[in-house]
Amino acid sequence: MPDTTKKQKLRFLPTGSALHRLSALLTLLLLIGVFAFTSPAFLSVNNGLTVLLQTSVIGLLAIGMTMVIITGGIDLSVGSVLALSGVIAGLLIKAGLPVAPAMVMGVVTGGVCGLMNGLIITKMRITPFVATLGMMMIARGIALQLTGAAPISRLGEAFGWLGNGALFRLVEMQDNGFPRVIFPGIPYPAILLVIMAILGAYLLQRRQIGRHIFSVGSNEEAARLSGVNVDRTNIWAYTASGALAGLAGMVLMSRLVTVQPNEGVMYELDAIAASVIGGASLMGGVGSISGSMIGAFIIGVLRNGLNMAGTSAFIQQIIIGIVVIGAVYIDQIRNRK
Amino acid sequence: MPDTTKKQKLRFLPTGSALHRLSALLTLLLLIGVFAFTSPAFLSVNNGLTVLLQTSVIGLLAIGMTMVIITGGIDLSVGSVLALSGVIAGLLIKAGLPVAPAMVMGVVTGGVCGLMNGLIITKMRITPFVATLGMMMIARGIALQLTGAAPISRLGEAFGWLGNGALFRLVEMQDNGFPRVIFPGIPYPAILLVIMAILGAYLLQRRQIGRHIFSVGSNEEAARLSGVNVDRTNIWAYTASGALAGLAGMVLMSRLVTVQPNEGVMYELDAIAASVIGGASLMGGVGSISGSMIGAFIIGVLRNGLNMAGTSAFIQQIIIGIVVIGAVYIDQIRNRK
Amino acid sequence: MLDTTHTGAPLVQMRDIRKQFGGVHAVQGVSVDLFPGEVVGVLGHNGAGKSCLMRMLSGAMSLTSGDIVVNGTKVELKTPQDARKYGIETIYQTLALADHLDAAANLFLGRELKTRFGNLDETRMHSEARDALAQLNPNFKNLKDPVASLSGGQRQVIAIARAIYFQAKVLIMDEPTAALGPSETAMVADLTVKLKQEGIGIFLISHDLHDVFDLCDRVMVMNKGCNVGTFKIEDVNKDDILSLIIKGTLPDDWEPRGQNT
Amino acid sequence: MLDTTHTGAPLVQMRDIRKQFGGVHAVQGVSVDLFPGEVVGVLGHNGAGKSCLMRMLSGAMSLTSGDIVVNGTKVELKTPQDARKYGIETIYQTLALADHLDAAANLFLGRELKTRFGNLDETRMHSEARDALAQLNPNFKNLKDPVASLSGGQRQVIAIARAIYFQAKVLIMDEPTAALGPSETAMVADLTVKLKQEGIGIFLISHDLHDVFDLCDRVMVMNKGCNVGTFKIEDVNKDDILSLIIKGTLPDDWEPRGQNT
Amino acid sequence: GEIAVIVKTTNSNFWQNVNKGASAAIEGHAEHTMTFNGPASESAIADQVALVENAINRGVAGIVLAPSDPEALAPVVRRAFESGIPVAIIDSGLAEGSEQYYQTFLSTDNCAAGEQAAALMIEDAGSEGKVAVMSYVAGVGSELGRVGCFVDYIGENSDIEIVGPFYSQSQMATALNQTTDILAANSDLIGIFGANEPTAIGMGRAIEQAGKAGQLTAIGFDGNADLQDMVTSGTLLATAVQGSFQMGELGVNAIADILAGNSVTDFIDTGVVMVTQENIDTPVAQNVLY
Ligand SMILES: Nc1ncnc2c1ncn2[C@@H]1O[C@H](COP(=O)(O)OP(=O)(O)OP(=O)(O)O)[C@@H](O)[C@H]1O
Ligand SMILES: Nc1ncnc2c1ncn2[C@@H]1O[C@H](COP(=O)(O)OP(=O)(O)OP(=O)(O)O)[C@@H](O)[C@H]1O
Ligand SMILES: O[C@@H]1[C@@H](O)[C@@H](O)CO[C@H]1O
Ligand SMILES: [Mg+2]
Ligand SMILES: [Mg+2]
Repeated sequence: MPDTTKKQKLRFLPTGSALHRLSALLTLLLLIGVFAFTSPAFLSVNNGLTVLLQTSVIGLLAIGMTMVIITGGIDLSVGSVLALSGVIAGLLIKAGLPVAPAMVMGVVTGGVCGLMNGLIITKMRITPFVATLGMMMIARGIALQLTGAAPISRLGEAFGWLGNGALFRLVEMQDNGFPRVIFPGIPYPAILLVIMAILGAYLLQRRQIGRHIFSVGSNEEAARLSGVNVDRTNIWAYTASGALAGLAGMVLMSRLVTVQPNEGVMYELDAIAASVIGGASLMGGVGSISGSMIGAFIIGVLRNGLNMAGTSAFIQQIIIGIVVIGAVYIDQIRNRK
Repeated sequence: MPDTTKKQKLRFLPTGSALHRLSALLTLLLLIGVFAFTSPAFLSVNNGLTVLLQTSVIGLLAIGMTMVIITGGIDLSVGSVLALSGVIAGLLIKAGLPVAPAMVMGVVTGGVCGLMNGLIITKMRITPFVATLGMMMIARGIALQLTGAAPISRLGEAFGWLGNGALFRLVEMQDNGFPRVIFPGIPYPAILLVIMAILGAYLLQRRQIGRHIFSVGSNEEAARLSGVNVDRTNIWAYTASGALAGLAGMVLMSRLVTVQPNEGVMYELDAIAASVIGGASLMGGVGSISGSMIGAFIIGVLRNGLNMAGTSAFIQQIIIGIVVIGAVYIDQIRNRK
Repeated sequence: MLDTTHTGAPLVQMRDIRKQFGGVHAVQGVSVDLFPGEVVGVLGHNGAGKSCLMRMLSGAMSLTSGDIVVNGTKVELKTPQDARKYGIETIYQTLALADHLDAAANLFLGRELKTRFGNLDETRMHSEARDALAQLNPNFKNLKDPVASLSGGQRQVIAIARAIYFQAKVLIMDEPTAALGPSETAMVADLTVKLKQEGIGIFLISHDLHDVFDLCDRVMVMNKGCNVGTFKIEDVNKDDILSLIIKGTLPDDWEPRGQNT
Repeated sequence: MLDTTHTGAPLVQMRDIRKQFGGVHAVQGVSVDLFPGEVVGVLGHNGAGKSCLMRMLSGAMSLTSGDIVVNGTKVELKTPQDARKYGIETIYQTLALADHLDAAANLFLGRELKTRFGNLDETRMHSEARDALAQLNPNFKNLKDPVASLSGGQRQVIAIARAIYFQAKVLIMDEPTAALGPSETAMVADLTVKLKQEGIGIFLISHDLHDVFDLCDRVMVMNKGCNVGTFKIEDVNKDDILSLIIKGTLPDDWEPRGQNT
Repeated sequence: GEIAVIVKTTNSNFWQNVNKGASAAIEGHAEHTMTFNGPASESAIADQVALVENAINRGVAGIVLAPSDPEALAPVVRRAFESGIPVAIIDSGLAEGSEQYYQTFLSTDNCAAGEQAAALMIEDAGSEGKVAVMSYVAGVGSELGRVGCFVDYIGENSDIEIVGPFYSQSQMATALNQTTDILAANSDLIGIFGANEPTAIGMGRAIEQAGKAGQLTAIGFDGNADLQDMVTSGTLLATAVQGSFQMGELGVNAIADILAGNSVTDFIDTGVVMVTQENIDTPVAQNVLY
């Protein structure tokens, strides 16, 4: 439910989900506290920036996923779309296009996949789960087919810039021939994430399209009878999710400096988990970008912190499963009061 | 909506979803027709039995999934639970337990995981997607941890009986010392599937628990106000789904004659797709076992037929994605009339 | 204003009931009781707290504070099943029907009839449902349609039939005739009289003062969550009630209008 | 029975409208028209087809056959937006509110007010909503709660406010006061009279014959999907109407009761 | 200090064997500890990059890395270098141009192993007919070399027609189903190659269940107990077994040496043994089997 107070300053946080954010934030701080104890290196500037960087891909996906979830839908295709967008960008670069326009085309590819999802869901009336499950297979198949499943490499220095560059980076050459990093800089992906999150929150909270997204998820029939263009609203949300998956693909592939057609498997689950931990309801009508960002960081910090603490990979899986349930549970008990 | 005609014979098919079944059946026949043309070996008795065998695991999962989907929920954990059940059975056999009781314990393990899902969903009020996503990670983590990710092999002849045995099998010894199969027999897994499907349909259509499952999915609040024990109903459905996943695990691991803790990844998606193709609605309140069985066979035939036709793995993915959407679409246009 | 005329013990006593949602005080210390064979009207403006009060008695809503006494024993009604155990049946304002099920399935939901083998006895449920619905609406034809496709009035008829089919001791009717046509409304009125004669106690929420004066023995008026008065129906007239509903007080010149007080 | 007394062109003409769901004939060849400044009551038993007929006019339901003419032009009303373009506003029997949004957001849903920069103008929407709701229910306090938590009557008030806020030419009210208390009902009646005076044409579905006789200029009665009679209100009395609703025919001895016919 | 062993995935027997080797090696270096980690699957390359980053951030003494992708891991290996952390690469190579950032490379020559399997196939099955290729995850480093060189070698040295490759995603049941279908659709198959452990096991089961054991030349890869049984029973003609234990063991030892100030060689071949019925009980084979 959107904020309706009289403050006229830009609000990114709907009051209705204030509790959600609070409890999710609590979980996040708790995790950070625990990890600060278990591994000394966890609370360093360096590692903080690394977490930012590592979370940016899931964060970007979670922005689009949140919009889709608020409409009462789901987008299982984001992981595959991310890969396909990367493949298209990579092939265009190989074909001679400069990096920047190729990356734009990558994002456009994502948007087109999302648009297809939206059209299948609204015009063919296929339930979102099935439509995006189909797209998940189709996009992955195309990505693998176009590349023969082989990574596209040697894309040049410039291709790695977006994913590996950082603002305010300071490096010094040492006497022993090894360089020393004084300040690692704020990674570009993190900056991109912040920009997109603010934009997403603005659209959801302050623009008509956002209001319509909430109304469609709350009661599609009521929205339709109220004159909301339900189809257009849904198509918009899926297209945004696809485009953000494309953008996430650019960031990820750039970080890897290669295009991996196999990358992004099961990312949809992380993105959905981030949204739900952040208070979004899979029944639709409820959710916020700020909450989802906290959700994404809970997952990111958890992965990072458990690694830093040297936890076995299997135990990690168990712990992550428990924390995902636990985070949503904390939210539940707070709400029940 | 359950059948309400006066026929008193046992009915496994609710009238409400008769249309669904019809259109799904149409899709299935269409696929069989196409593959009969593209690969000559497809329409043989032998291959028919193979398809039965290959589909039995997804079929068993789809029975439980259908019940869960009718309650308006979802069970993402079945693939992992299948693996964990196999691991428990395998370890017990290694510890000296005979195969039969070990397998029973495997099924029980699945049931316990399902029960946990049900309790988390009802008592902790965690949305099914999150609860079973958590269980998916936890069960997989435990399965890997218990085995150190290594397969459990040398479980003995008897372990392979359930998955590889067949009724009315005819084998002849050849001169060269190798056996020759005259009639491969009706695979035990297929027989098990038929029994469980009939049982599931009976419970859903003719017993109170089935009625309650439909009511909870149709309108949980109304069911509660009508005196339906909503929690018990949900717990029942998830436990059934877990136990069936355990059973599917026994069948699968027995087929492999090895316990693979890594097995079953993404099986939940196949099971969900089977249910939805068969007419179940992810909004709850609608679905049938017979429909889901047809859905499972659509997927099974597709995989088998594409393999037989030698289609590239990537193109296969694309085709499966399109067929999944297409099958649900055919259903849509039939319904709209 | 005191219920001294009643002989016998009350079926239900609600004492100092309160319900709060965050800052919203939906019900603020309401007490009311119900005797066998009596119809008590619960009146009040929209949002006065009538439905909340009744939902607490039917086990659908938890109380913030207060006591509920049924047949002289203090009870905890945590679920609708609890309330049913004490013979409390409810027609909810929201109807509470499972949209995908048909009329018979809804009528028997939670109390399905079974055959000897424990299977659902569809045949019997259908014939019983047909009879029960015909009592209220002889035109009812859509017995096998999912209730989602029924008209507002048809849905309400199912909800009413469900509450009266199972021998209740206490019946709560939350605006039972809001969506009904004139003849259906008349049938519900007849039924109410019949049930009352059988000794059932009835709480009737209604905005139709006409019905209220026809059917009720007593009325309780709520205003902004408070009970602003409980009266024998003979002691008040329409204007008194309207004044209570709207302003929360009786007209200044009021005195009991009944003969025998 | 012919509308010869009207001067000017009708706002809406519905001609031989039919609606079928599988084997169910919900509406069977109904014709009706509506003139500016006129209130036409649509009556009938539960399940008679009143809501279906009106939903076809409001663009919420497709027609099986028949024509709709608005201001002399045949129109296709495929979506609620289409109907709104012709100034047709509707209060649905099901209310059609988005549960998670608050009253103001629901009131302006689909027609949000915006600032100069295209942002949502929450301040203005809230103050407008407050005024619009106060017109119907001065007690309305829960402006910022999601409408899911409102009482049945409060929800209905929002649905009514939404339909009248935007200058309609044709207003369809499907049992608008079913859940309303007496004072709220009176306010809706006053409003109806005011709108009528402004030249708006109104279709009013209601089961309350009292209201119907107070407010309507003409009535149309449906029985099992058919129009069984359209009358000037002066020509019929309560018993005539009841006979039409229940039996589908006028009393045998009927003749127009009005003076000037 | 801590030596971080980061592999392509922890969820596989092969890599757990590397873990065993590494654990055995660390016993001999009391001054060091060992951690073992990897993503959930071999195609989750970004996750592996994150693991290496985390190791660098927590200031480990050295890293043993099995890169899932030659290029994608190059930037982090360079970061390790910039942070003064020695790196030993195992199993699959890193892209050209990164040689100065790591200290040693220990591997089976996957391409050579693929060619060896191909040669054996031609030798046993003849140089005409159809051979099916059952692969695992498309495009991962070891697969490119192993399956790529197998196919190329067959193409260059025989008239054999290749069916596939089919990808099991390293899921045994998928391999079983795929092989069953392939066998049914191609009754004239003369040979079949299963390119890693779960795939080879699933393939072997399918052959046994179709009653075709011994009727075609089947060659597997890797060497757990099931595969050993299949070689003994004749279902598989041979299985190519890598020194996975050795990779872990020698990798950790190499890092320990570097940390102790000793120099190490650039490349260590951990070898591959073609295990057959004849040599299965010999020490050469037993040394690599697990
Ligand atoms: N979507 C639908 N599918 C099938 N039948 C329907 C559907 N909608 C309405 N009907 C049927 O059409 C008939 C007319 O329904 P309608 O809602 O128009 O009645 P109504 O006159 O408005 O009744 P009420 O006074 O109870 O609101 C009913 O028999 C109903 O069951
Ligand atoms: N779940 C809830 N959360 C918050 N407030 C609620 C909730 N349920 C009811 N309320 C509030 O409690 C008050 C009383 O509601 P209630 O439904 O009891 O009114 P009512 O007297 O039945 O009105 P009506 O005649 O309109 O049905 C209302 O102001 C409503 O907004
Ligand atoms: O050598 C390969 C590894 O690279 C990995 O892909 C798993 O299977 C083994 O056979
Ligand atoms: Mg109420
Ligand atoms: Mg109606």
